[in-house]
Amino acid sequence: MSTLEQYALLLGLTVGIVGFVLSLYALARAVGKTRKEAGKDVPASSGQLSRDPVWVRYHARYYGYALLFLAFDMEMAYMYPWAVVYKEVGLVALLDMGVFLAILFLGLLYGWSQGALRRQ
Amino acid sequence: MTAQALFIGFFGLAAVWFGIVVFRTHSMVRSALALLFSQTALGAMFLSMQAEFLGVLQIMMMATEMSIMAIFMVMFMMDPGGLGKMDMTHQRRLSLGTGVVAFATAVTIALFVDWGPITSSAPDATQQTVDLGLELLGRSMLIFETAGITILTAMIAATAVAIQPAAGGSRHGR
Amino acid sequence: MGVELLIALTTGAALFGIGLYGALSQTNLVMIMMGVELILAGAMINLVAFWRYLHPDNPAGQMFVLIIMTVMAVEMAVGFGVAIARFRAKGSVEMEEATELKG
Amino acid sequence: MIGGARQGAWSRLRRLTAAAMARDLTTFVVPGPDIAGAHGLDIEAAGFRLVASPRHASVLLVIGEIPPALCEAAAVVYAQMMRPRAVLSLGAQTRPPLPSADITVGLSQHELIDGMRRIGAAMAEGAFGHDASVFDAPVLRLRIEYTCPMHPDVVRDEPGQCPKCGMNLVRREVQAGTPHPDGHKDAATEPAHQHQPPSKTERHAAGAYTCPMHPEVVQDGPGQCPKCGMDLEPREPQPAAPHHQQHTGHASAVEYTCPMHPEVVQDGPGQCPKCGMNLEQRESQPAAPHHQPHAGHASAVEYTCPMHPEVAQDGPGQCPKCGMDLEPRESQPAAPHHQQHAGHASAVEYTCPMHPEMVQDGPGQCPKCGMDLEPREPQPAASHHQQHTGHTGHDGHDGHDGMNHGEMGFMSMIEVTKDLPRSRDGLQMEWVDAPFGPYFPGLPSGLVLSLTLDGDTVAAAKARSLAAPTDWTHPLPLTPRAFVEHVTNLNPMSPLAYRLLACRALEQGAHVDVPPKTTRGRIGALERERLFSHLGWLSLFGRQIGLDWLVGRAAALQIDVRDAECTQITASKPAIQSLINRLQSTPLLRSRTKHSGHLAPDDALRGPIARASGVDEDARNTDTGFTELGFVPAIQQTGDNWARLQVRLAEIDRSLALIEAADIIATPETGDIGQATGNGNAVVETPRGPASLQITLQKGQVTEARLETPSTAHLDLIESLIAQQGVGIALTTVCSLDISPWEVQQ
Amino acid sequence: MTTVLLLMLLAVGAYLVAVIEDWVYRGHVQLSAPLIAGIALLGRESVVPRKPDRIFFETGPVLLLISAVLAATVIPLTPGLIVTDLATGALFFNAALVYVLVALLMAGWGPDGAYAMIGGWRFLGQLIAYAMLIVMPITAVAMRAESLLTMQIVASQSDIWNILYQPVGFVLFFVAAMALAFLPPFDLPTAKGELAGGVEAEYTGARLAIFRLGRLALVITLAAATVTFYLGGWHGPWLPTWAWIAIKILAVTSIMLLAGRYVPRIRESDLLGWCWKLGIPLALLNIFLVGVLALVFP
Repeated sequence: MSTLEQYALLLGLTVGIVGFVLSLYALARAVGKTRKEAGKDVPASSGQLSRDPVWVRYHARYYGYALLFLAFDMEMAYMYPWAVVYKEVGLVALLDMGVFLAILFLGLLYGWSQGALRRQ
Repeated sequence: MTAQALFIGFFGLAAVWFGIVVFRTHSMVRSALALLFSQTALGAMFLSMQAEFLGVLQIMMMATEMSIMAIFMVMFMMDPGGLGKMDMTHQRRLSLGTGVVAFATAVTIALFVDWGPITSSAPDATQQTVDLGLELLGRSMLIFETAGITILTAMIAATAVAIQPAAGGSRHGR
Repeated sequence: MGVELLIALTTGAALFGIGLYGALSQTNLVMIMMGVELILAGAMINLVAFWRYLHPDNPAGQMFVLIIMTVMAVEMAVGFGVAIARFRAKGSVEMEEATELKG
Repeated sequence: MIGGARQGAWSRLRRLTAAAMARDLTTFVVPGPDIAGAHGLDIEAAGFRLVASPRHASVLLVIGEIPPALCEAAAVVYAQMMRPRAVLSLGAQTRPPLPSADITVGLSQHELIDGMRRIGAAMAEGAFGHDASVFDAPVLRLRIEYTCPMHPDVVRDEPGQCPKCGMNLVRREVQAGTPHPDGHKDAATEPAHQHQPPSKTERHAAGAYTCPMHPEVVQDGPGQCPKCGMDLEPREPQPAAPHHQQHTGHASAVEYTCPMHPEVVQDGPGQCPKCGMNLEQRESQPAAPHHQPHAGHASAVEYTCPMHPEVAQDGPGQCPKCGMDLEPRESQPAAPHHQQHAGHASAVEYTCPMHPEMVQDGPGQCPKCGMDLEPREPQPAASHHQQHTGHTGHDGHDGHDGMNHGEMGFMSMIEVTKDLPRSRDGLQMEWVDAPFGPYFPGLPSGLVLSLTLDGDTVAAAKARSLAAPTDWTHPLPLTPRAFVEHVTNLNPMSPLAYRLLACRALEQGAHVDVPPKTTRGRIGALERERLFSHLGWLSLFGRQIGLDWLVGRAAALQIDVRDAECTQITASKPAIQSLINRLQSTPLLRSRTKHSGHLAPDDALRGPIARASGVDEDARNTDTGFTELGFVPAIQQTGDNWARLQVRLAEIDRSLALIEAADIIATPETGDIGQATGNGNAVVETPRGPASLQITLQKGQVTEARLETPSTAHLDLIESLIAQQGVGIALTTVCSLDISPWEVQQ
Repeated sequence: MTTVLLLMLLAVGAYLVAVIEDWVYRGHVQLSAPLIAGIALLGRESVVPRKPDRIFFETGPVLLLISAVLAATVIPLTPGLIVTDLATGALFFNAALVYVLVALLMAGWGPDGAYAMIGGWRFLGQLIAYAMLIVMPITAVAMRAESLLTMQIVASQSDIWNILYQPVGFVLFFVAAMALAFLPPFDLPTAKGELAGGVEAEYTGARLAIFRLGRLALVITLAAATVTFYLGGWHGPWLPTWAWIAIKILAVTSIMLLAGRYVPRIRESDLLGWCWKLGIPLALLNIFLVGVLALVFP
């Protein structure tokens, strides 16, 4: 199977799953349709109807981690190709990546020291 | 080969469509996830162009980055749910004009520049990764290390600007 | 033969245009960053297309794309950092209200 | 057919699903699994599958008689269950607003198993039916009302103008407690259910911290003043009355209020903390209405067929003509929003969607951008602004195109966020009100935590009990025997301790002496109840922190010891001790509970909670019956969640030892009081702490009684205890207090 | 053909996961329980909350299922039995599973309910914690195999399994995989005792069935990946290859499901702290150790 055919297969699988889900919904629909009743469609909150919208500015307490993660995550882009040729290149590769990771780790340590790694 | 063009075109359209949705929807989470799916479609385009490593990497990286973008949108936009349907733009005519002109210019260049011989075959996907790895450790080594420095700078800058030092330290970790 | 290249470049141009529109028209720092992301995405698709159809044997083309991805991540990290700092100081990340930045 | 059947005739597919649903009975328990355990019921052993959300349940299991407030909450739960849904009631008939139970059985395990079989059979046979009725209860009804932003006392059923100031009334959704539209009057009679979460400003007004320089800065927790950065100082909390009422007592007759946010009221001029508009001056006593409000329109929402408008009824249902589902509408033909302006039609003006400052009388193009001008009605300066606050829940769906910014021009975010309370990290986010309870899986059933959440952190909390009787003394006077039964039934979580309390109070009042053997039997019973109650708490605690094995194990042991004799308890001793040992060595449990929910030693602490904070206070210390048996209280010093867990585990151990030492368990019974007259005063260390009862006996009748319970004191701790904690740890903390909502005195 | 086979195996696997989950929960095995529960879900109503983000609400469960199934396509079951032997298989596996996050964000934001929304955003924090611990150990695995091809990765473990070659990486990956599948004790987005179901709470009927199916497929996919990356895939003495892989996958699944019963739910701030302050340094150490090992014993 050529690579492009493999991608086409993955795409086909995606479409197939959507089709499967839709047919399952159709089956469930054949059992009957949902009856509209008072209070039924209000999001469940353990015995009280809470109709207030909750889509407001949400305070995520992990933004310190998120900032570091955004930058740190990029390291993966370089590590995968590096890992593949690692044995072939040998010690140089270890040193190269060692320097790279050491640089990144410095950033992590800085963030840690400044309190980015905590619940804000 | 036409199949390839078809796929590139399809995902290109999807990328552009989601790109437009980014600025047309009122819901900020929708906006961020539209950008995510625009980038995912872009990744699928890379795949269609047989740049497998880049495509998969794009699909993976953008999912996390744009999800984080979504949470920052929700934190800092006035009405993240888009319930108020408020307008968040200014100088729209000017911007629209600039955008259209930029698009037209780029397309004109793309159309009228002689790109020279087109190569139809791409290296094997496995080979690409190996080549990229060797490039990384060979000629582009300095670029690679510079990228590391850049990331370090970004981490330090972001932390220094955004994080308030712990007050007293007593609440640390609670 | 070059039709794939053209499609890719057109897509890149379109994303660039949309991104430019967004970056100019949005009033919120985070939304402006989305525009910038789209501009970079447009550049990225162009680079991949050039690599694929002009110099497929040269991995430096892919290296370029990696660097742009890095730039995207870095831009986001710093941008969000600035957004948090501004929000903490001013209670807003609206650029219209960032008058002191404009001088 | 079951009451909550799905509409439709039987088909093969439906038969198949009904058979499956009959064998997969997911159940939601009201008041809760903790009450089920207290009654000795093992629901999962009976074949049900417990679920955390009513959405996933097909059977509503009602255990025993439940108070009216909880009954209404149960109706909400029932409404949120998916059809086909059934009600299985144990021990009592269901009361409205709940529908009548499909199956009613007695309150015991074998009756529960029998009920499970019968409800399964009913589900298989009656999951679908032709005339499935719509469930509707007053508590579920949604009412649209219109209120004046300036004058909150002006409430109308239809859009219109405020009779006082002429502003457009603003649409809002309220829960209709009764079919009648004047729900704001009912609010006084049914406070628990008419309760609307206080608006944000009101909440700030009720807050406890304020800036010494800027008295208008008020928030619930400590922090810095957003204006000057000074540390906020605590102040006396004020009742969360609407702001304008609070200020009527002020000396100055003039106050300043936001035209858009009437709840924003302050003494001096300034900007609205919500929208940043300049506050407007007004007299603090609202001027009398200029003319009478429209009062004649009674019915709030009626249901009508989309195809046959002549069909109208009060509740949802189907159209008798075509069978379509009826849709709600306001009973007055919905006046279009603009109708109020019919009187001055010429006043329509045209404006550019992009450049709101371009306004002219007739249609045309915008001189700036060339777009077609759009018609709009000239409105008071502020009203366009309203759309921007849509996310606070008032409108935003009212059909404005979202582009006219009115005179505000650009909507300033600085102004919006300026006076919002700041979190610890200095970011001003919006707060959300989320109710946790009364049927929350990780909390004692009947307890309602109204959390104001800043992200997933608790910014402010309010705790109240829906299970507590408003006046438990109302059946008085009672005969001693009846009084003992009445007190026993007060708290299903620890009936025997209450029984003992009543007996002791009576005996003291009548000066009856108790033989030593009875005392020992009572000690055995009390300690068995402590064991039983702590095991039940462990089960709840396990449910809260997601420790699955503990949930089932502790519940099973709890049922084992419930009515056990001494020998049986001795038999289950190894199992209980191995549970304790296993819990002590559970990985991560210590780090999860240590250093959170810290309580300093304080007079407000009672029972195990006080002892976890190092207070050596136990009613058993002074009880000779206990000291003779060698009782020593269990004390921990740190006062955090871990210490409370440790104290309870140690108490389980001690209770086992005490029961062995007493070697007899006897249910407390009151002796013959005769025609005694006097005052009795008794204290019993219940599993949750010392409860005291004072009674007055008049000729052998109990005429007055006063009860003090530990949970009443502990309920008030919650608010400050969980502020600024994450939701998860806040709930763990509340759970660790082991409050029994049933014994809370209101 | 292999696709159909894999889908069938995935379905069977998901079913077995459901049976195991039921066994862990109830204490006795009942083979028909998941089937009955599934049919029962189809028979129940499925409601859409009022004023939701309808697109997100509907997409969430489907995307969860899609990402789990696509991730499974790069897992080799026996020599030659793999759906798409992508050149970047190990990376693609990551890429597909990141969309679990997107699915949960959508499912959390969609219904406009407080419990669901908190659950969704919590999972983003969870991803920030576990994501590096998924990718970094896989990098170390790829170093040994000199390839991102999953087939090669299995082949590289023919003499000694990665669980012995890089035990630190295995532990990190296993824990991170449990966090990815939001299994207890990492069930922060769907916590029963904290959010009354959280993200899952608003889904009912057929939509809930899809959500749960996606979750089951995710668990079996992650178990299969653990086997592929660390437990030598189909390698093993005496038994045929298919038997080995089946045994290993079921064993890993059982451990994953059982572990959560005996550990309390982890707090999000603890999870983030441990993963970043302990996990990432350990993952880097693991890479370094593998690097040295690879140079010393080529």
